[in-house]
Amino acid sequence: MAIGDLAFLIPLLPALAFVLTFFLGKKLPNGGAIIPIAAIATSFVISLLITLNLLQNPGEVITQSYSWFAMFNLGILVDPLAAVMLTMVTFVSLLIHIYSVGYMSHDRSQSRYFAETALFTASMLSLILSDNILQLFISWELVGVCSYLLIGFWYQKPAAATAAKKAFLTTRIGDVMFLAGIVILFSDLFKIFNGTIPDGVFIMRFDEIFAHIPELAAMNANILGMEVSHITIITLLFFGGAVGKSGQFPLHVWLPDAMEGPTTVSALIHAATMVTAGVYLVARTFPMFIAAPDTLLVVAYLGAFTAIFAATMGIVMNDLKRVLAYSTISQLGYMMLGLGIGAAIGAEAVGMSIFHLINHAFFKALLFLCAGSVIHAVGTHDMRQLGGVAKVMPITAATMIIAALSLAGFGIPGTIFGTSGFFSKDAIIEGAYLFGESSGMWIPYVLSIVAALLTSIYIFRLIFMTFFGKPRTDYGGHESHASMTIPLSILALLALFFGGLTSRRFNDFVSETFGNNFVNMNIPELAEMGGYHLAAHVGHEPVLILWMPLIVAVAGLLIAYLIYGLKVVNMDNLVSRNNPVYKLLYNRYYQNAIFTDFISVKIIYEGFAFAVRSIDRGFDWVVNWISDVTIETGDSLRQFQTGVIQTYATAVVAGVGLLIVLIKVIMEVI
Amino acid sequence: MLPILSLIVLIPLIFAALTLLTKTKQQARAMALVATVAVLVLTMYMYFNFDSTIAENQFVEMYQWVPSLGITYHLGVDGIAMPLILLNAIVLPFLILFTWNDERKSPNRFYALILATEGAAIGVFAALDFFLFYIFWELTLIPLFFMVSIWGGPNKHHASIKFFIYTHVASLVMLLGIFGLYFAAWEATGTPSLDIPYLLSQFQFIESGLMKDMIVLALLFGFIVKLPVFPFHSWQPDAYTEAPTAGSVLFVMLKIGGYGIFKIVLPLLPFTASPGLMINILAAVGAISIIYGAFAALAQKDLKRMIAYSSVSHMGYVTLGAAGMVSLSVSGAMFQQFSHGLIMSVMFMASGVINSTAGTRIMNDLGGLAQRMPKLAVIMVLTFMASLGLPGLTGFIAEVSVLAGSFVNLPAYVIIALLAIVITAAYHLWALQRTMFGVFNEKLGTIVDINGYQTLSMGIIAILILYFGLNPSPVLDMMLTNSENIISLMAVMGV
Amino acid sequence: MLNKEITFNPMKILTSAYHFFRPRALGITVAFLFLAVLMVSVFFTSWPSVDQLPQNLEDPSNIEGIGVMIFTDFVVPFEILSIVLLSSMIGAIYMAKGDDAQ
Amino acid sequence: MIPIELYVGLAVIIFTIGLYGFMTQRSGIRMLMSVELMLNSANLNLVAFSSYNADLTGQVFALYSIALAACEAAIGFAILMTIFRMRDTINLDSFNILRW
Repeated sequence: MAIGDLAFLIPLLPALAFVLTFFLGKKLPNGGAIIPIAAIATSFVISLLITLNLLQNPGEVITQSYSWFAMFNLGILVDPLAAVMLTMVTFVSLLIHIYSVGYMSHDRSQSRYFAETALFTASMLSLILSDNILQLFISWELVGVCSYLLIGFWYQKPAAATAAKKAFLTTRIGDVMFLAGIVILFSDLFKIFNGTIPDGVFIMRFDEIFAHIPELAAMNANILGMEVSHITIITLLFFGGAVGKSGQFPLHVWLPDAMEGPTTVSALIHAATMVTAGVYLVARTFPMFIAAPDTLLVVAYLGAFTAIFAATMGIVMNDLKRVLAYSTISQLGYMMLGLGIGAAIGAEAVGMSIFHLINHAFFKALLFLCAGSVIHAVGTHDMRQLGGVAKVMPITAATMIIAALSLAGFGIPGTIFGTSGFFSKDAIIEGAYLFGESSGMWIPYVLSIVAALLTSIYIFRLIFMTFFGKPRTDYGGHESHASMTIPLSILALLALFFGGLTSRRFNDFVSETFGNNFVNMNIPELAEMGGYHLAAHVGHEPVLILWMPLIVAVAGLLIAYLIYGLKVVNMDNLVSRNNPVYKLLYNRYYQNAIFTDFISVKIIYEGFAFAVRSIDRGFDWVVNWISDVTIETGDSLRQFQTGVIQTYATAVVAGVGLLIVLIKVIMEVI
Repeated sequence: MLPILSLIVLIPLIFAALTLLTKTKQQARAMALVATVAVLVLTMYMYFNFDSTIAENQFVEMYQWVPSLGITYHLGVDGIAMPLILLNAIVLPFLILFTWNDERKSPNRFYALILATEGAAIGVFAALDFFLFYIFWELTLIPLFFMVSIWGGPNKHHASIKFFIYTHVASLVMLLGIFGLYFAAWEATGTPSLDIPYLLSQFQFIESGLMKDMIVLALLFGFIVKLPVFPFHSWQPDAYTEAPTAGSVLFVMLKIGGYGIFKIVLPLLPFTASPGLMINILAAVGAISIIYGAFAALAQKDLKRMIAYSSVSHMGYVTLGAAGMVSLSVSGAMFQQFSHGLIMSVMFMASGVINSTAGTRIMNDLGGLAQRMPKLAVIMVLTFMASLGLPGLTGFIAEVSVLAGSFVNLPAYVIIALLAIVITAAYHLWALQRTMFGVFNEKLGTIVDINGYQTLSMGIIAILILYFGLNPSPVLDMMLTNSENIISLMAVMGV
Repeated sequence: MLNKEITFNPMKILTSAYHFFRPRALGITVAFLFLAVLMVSVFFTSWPSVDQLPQNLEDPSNIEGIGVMIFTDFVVPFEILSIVLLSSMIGAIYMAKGDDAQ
Repeated sequence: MIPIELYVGLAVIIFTIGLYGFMTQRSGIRMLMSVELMLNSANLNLVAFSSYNADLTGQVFALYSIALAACEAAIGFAILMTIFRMRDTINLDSFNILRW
């Protein structure tokens, strides 16, 4: 039996763990944490074996499809792209689960926590494994609902319940776009098949979709006077879904609020499961994107913009977790940028982006878990109350600094010495340079470089404010338990070395996704169809460009050190409510006021909903009016009913007389 | 062979009469449970002997009744009726269990009315003769009227009379449509017949295009008021809200409006003088209902009223899917009826429990109930998720089939419907937040969780929601067969 | 009474006429209109009739004929009528008797 | 031979008188008398047509109608007596219990 036959177990085991933990967890120690840990560990082993097998035999893509209903199917697809994602998700999720045993040990609803995280992991794994777009959407939604449950884990807190709702609704906007894309895709394929789909053909399967890209590209819709290809519309809608899930501007608003859940949940969301789904979606359907002339440009620009936009807010946040949240948004922007520049460099963009995704998962999970460790120990997440934590929690501090270095991208170009984040981020920035070179559009590159500088500043601001200097308040605290520090150390090792060790082969491996026997796409050909001309070669940039990411990273470190370590600059004037820029950033560009207070409450709720309610009362009024009129008419006609027989007799006589006359007249006329 | 359909229709009706004679609550509920379980057993037997690969009527029983007028006693089920009978048969025993320990006045009449509604509703689904169809159709009104006006809320008289008159007027218009069909066919062929399949096949031979349009419009009016969809929904929020919990559940079990559309209107549609117009009417009504119901639900303060409006929104998918004219969308619309019945019954049960324990349904006065009612919270979150169309639950299958299928022919309407999805999610989540989550409102006093009977009944229906969401084929296959049959008619006419 | 002076007071006559007609105005109008309609119908309709009335000089009475008809052709209505008469008499007596019997 | 129109015309006049009485009189007894008048005008018609068509059926029914009139009168007077006992009046204007 090949290991691939066990692939279906990867999401199934955590799903079973969910059921078991949900019903039995309360009776077991630690809320039954052992069940999901064991399940995910098994999934991890299976994923790792499959990945290793794929590394040796790149052609052995696992595909299994079963008819579900109508022309839809459920199935499994494990190609290099899915395999690396599976391994990463199971691994990071496993570590987070182990860490959670210590972190959640004081919570009364532990079993619910572990059940929900198990389901969360299962949905994400199912999303990665999907061999068709509908199943992907289903898992996608399940991921969303699990995040809803987990962000609102402490539902007694109104803030948590609100944040959960906001997260679900904001991502739901993206989901609707994604669904619209699927609906349009379905109807297009339905038309391509002329409405008769042969038995055994599942039109939502990726290979089926990719096989019809030329026909899709040939279909045009007229929108506002512009001829737009259907594939552009579909991919834009798909990207809309990714924008929601991956927290890209302008649907990023839910991510910082999502910090209301336990810190481990934040780690799961930000590193392993949820936010990467959007990037994965674009990577998975990359053949469609590359055939869409304008979508990839949108992806690139929006990614670059989000990277810098979120970084500016990260600089001013005082909440430990919020800084990390904005950092995630910013890094996701990089990943999207990485995909967007596929317009210039083809399928390699997917490799770069996924590489960054995986490295990011390591160092971001590490950052969150470290932050969780600090919060767990000192009981606050306001950086202004912290300081000098490194003395109390040396392991946490050391691992967090490693994570920060990795996030900021420290490493020496041209060698294998460097943190994981360096290799992946550097590659994306260089890709952006190449993109600018081949297309003449330099904005993504500039934005990405500035964002790198800001990244370095905010993360070292966090480090200096939290771990160095003197304690600003009397917080107490101690180093965390081993069940928490061991996952930290493992992640720290990966954040340091994973990138360097795998950077050579990773890209090639993932790029095989599109050349294998399952889809067998010719990316350059598709790019030609979309109107791109792929750059011939990667890697002959000027030396300055190669060193640029490191230079800005070091510059950011120095700036942060000068301001927050040595305090040579007095920030009090700058950091005040009177400074409009600071105020704008601190209020997060007033997005809460705009999105929540204005659009949701004022326009949707008080505007539309109340308008519809008034209209509805109008309809009700009409219905009641009809009945009132009927009653009143009857009431007035009742007056004729005097009850005196003579009146009735008179009426009868008069009626008979009239009838006679009428009959007579009618007879005459006829 | 066993006259199984007659048994399924008559058992509840006979037991309803017998239940009236009982004296105590214990006897009445036992009687009701026996009857509903008997129906469930018979229906399961029928379901397992049902051939879902053919679109013909099965288990047919036919006897002459009034030959001079062409009235026959003709029963039979096809893939449109079978899932709805199944839905009624499944939910009703659990509804009885749900009310097992409730205290109310004259329980014998209460259970008798439940059984009468079940019998009448199944009668509508099983009838293959317009005479029987109309008798059962009107028969559903009476028990529900009394259900609302005896055990209803504070505004029960207004609501019950409004419901009765509104839907009765619609039924009369529908009756006019039936008469039109009956007499036109009588004139054309010379023999009177009220047989539904026969009349449906005779419709195309009616000469006057105007006549055909009027017939279909009259029938359609009767059906969409029963559904109900915008703009004929205004009886529904009142009736659903004022009805007792069991009454509300019976209301959502009563899928006769949608059934009529699939069974009677859709086969006629291609032969009308202006099928395009009809399709656009159906689709517009559906799309507007979806978004209108969603917004109206968002503005509600009463939990049950919100659920009632969400029902308007969900019913929009039925007409939109029916108008989609693709077998996927039509069967999705049929599945929406099935799924909506399951989901709404649990939602109404949940709101009934909240009302009876907390003493109010105004959402702003509730809050944090999940801390005191964890079992209810789990079930309620699950059903609310199903109602907002979460994948893996029945609502999603229906919605995605309707949306994807209808987009082929009606893109503009589907886009309107898509816009409503976010609103749908918003009001469901907001309702959950205000009732279940947040700080517990101490003013509510002591709150105890749902009892064993309630947990059992709601839990099992919730599990069914999950089961049919993951594996819709047991009911979706027969719907697909039938909708393909309908669509092939369209193809013949080139619509 | 005899010495009562007979005076002619047109105002009084008009007043009394008014008081006579005012409550009866509707009835009188309807009755006259009805009469007019019926009269017109009666005199402008050609009624079927035999040319010559049958005359049996020996026995001008038709009692016998009527009696035969009642007990042959119309015996069933006759019997019914008898029951109606009986029951109406009983009813009338019962109602007229009043409560004093008890 | 007297034309039949005259008989019918006489019946019409009698009927109208009865009608007038029924419509305007308030006393129950007078109303009953008016009803009798109307019945008799009908009887007149019956007899007249019976003679002029040489068919005895009409006269038979005239007899029946007289008998029925007796029934009606008996019941009517009994009702009036009851009414009189209840209200001390037979003025039917004050009886509008048939009013809705």
